[in-house]
Amino acid sequence: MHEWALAEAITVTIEYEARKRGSRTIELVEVVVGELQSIDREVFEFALKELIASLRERGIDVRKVDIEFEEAKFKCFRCGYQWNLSEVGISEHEREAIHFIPDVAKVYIRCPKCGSHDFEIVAGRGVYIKRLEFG
Amino acid sequence: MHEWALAEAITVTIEYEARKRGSRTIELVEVVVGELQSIDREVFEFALKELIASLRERGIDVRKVDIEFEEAKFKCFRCGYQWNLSEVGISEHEREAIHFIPDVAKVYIRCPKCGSHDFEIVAGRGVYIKRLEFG
Amino acid sequence: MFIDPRLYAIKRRLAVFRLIVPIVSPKGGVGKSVIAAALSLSLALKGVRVGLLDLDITNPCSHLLLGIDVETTKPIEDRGIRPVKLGSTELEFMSIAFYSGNKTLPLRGTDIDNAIKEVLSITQWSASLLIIDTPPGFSDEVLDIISLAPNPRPIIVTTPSVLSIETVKRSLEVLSNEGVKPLGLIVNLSHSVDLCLQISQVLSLELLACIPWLTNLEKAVGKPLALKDLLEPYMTKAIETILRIVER
Amino acid sequence: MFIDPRLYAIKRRLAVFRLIVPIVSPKGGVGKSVIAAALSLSLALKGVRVGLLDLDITNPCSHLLLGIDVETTKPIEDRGIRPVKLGSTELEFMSIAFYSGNKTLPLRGTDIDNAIKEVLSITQWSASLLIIDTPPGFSDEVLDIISLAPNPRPIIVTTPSVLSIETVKRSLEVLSNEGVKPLGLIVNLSHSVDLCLQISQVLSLELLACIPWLTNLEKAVGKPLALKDLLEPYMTKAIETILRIVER
Ligand SMILES: Nc1ncnc2c1ncn2[C@@H]1O[C@H](COP(=O)(O)OP(=O)(O)O)[C@@H](O)[C@H]1O
Ligand SMILES: Nc1ncnc2c1ncn2[C@@H]1O[C@H](COP(=O)(O)OP(=O)(O)O)[C@@H](O)[C@H]1O
Ligand SMILES: [Mg+2]
Ligand SMILES: [Mg+2]
Ligand SMILES: [Mg+2]
Ligand SMILES: [Mg+2]
Ligand code: NI
Ligand code: NI
Ligand SMILES: [Zn+2]
Ligand SMILES: [Zn+2]
Repeated sequence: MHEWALAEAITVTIEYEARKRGSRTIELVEVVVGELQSIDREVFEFALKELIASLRERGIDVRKVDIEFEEAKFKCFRCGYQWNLSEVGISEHEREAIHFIPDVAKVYIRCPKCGSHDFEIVAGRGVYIKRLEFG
Repeated sequence: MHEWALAEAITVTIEYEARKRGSRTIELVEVVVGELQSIDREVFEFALKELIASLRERGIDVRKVDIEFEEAKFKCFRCGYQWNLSEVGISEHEREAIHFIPDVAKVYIRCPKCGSHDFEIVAGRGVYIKRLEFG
Repeated sequence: MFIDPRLYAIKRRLAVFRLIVPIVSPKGGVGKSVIAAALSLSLALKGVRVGLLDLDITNPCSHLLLGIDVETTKPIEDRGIRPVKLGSTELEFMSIAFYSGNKTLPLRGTDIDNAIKEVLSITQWSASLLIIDTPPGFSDEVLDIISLAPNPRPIIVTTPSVLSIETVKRSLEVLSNEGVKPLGLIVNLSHSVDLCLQISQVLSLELLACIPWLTNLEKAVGKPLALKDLLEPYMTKAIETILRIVER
Repeated sequence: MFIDPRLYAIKRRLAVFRLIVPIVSPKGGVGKSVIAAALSLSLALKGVRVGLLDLDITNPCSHLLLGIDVETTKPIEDRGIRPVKLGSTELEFMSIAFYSGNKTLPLRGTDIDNAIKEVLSITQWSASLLIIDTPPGFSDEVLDIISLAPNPRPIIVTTPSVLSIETVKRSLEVLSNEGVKPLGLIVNLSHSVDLCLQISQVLSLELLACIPWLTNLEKAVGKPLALKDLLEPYMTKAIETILRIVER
């Protein structure tokens, strides 16, 4: 259930940026959620909705939230090979560890071609805000 | 005079890539040279010309070389401020050290706004090939 | 546009602390991890609500010193993660080792930076003092903590070896440029208090502890109370200094 | 398109070596730098053309051990840079400290990666053996060297301390996954050869040296010949092993 912590990070950011600009209305927030976070979409959306409601009570109105999911992509620093999560397969226990700190993927995942741990997480790592439109 | 080493890196790269593709003609090479390398343009061009001539003797023909100079730009990780080299000013001795290993700039240069050594070299760091067109 | 919400969350999560003390030194093997663990325990047993965070990301060791089995003990997930409580004490402990299964983490600097930001943004501390074990060198771990923490007050650790003193000296200049004011100095593996005082004068840092070579330390690895008992007698000044700030 | 010409230059520059030996350990303070310096000197004085490269980028120390004043001694610029020759020996030495003016380098991992690639691509070695001093941990420095060097054969260094042995053990798994085959093990700060042998068995590595705590070592810092004389008697196996490969 650390979906709540991730959602909270989003609303803390919105509140901070809104107050900085002296703005009370946010027309649109686009949030990107990486596959490695293995988020329960329903829980995350519920948490975000609740936290945004409490933002409204504090005078900040968020009109629309878009959530985009981003597939994980990896690229090997040693041999250049690119792959995605389905190609390697990880255990439930590994997925659990990675969902807290996506970077520990480098412990459990190795390049399917050369076996190296030394690769780049090209996409699908974390949660970030892609767009923030003030009213 | 480490212009020669930098030029050699370029021609070694061209030769390797040409042989990999089984190509004997390179129509265009676009090289970018960062300001931090404090390159003597004439020496670098001369070295590149000489080394490309010796490439030709080994059967690889480079038709055109474009060299683009890129101004150094810095961005502070701590306060977000952006600046360029002229804004901070470095001694001749510091410029000499930086021209060998641009990353030591972080020892001599500090953010003009907050004083931090923790900044990003956004542009103008090193030498790289921007374009390689085979015939 | 790319806004990193972790940076905003971290600000909020770290605001709960009255004092944040990274244990740092440019050289490895000077005793940072041992001191971080023992000092945290001493303070926790004196009633301070202490958090201990292992930021030696590629080679975390604090759990080995504390005797915590990272395979069987796990932080609880509750609107974030709640650090592990150590035995009967109130010491809160957090380490990436809980998620790497006690393996070496072959991470580049950008991954280290990401891992640190992730840990800091989801960990829900209830402590008022945060002690941070850091790796040697002066890279992402140290740069991150001095830029993310509000007013960090590092304790610098050195041994009496020339190599250690020389490299500490040059690193103090960078810390000062970053606006960081060390809390003081701990000299470890020193047989003489005079020598410790001399070193603290050379470095212009207040001497917070002077710890000799302790024969039984090796046997105390994995036994937190034994570790604390061994080091505590030498750390009264360090403990008092921190208590004064935290209880103010 | 972004092609990094340094990667191609490095391949060519490192191809001159018959053997590349990074001195590694996940823990700091186990003696990597001391061993790298002494071993390089021993081999150089036996007539091997040795290069020593300090890759402890944020906290370089090898020049301090060798007594090289990086302010007054500088590599010569000649179609690249020629490493500094140590006194009367043929030992070639290269360090980022020549360009940082003996300061702490507050570099993030990406900068470390860049600095290493820059150094390797412009340094013109004439040696046939390259010994590399590395920092503790398992980050850009170690990852770069095992991926850029052709068939690197690291010497693993540990002390008899549990923390060191445990963390070496877990790092060997990663090295093996990266296709790296260590040359062997050096146990430092050990009072007993039996203990060294036991540790080498636990780690399944050939024991190349067993070095005791040396009272006079501190006085030998900055005096390369004294340093070499102190360690050499304990390193005959390491020296022979390397000689056999280099002279083959
Ligand atoms: N005062 C001491 N007496 C004896 N051994 C010590 C002492 N301090 C540290 N050690 C030992 O030295 C080694 C390095 O200590 P550690 O805390 O891991 O250093 P660091 O975290 O700075 O790398 C460990 O094996 C530890 O058990
Ligand atoms: N065999 C030894 N006897 C006594 N002191 C030693 C010995 N080996 C290393 N040292 C000391 O231990 C400290 C750490 O050694 P160093 O080579 O810098 O370790 P590392 O490079 O692994 O961090 C230095 O102060 C050094 O002088
Ligand atoms: Mg440590
Ligand atoms: Mg590091
Ligand atoms: Mg070292
Ligand atoms: Mg590092
Ligand atoms: Ni979760
Ligand atoms: Ni030059
Ligand atoms: Zn690969
Ligand atoms: Zn700044």
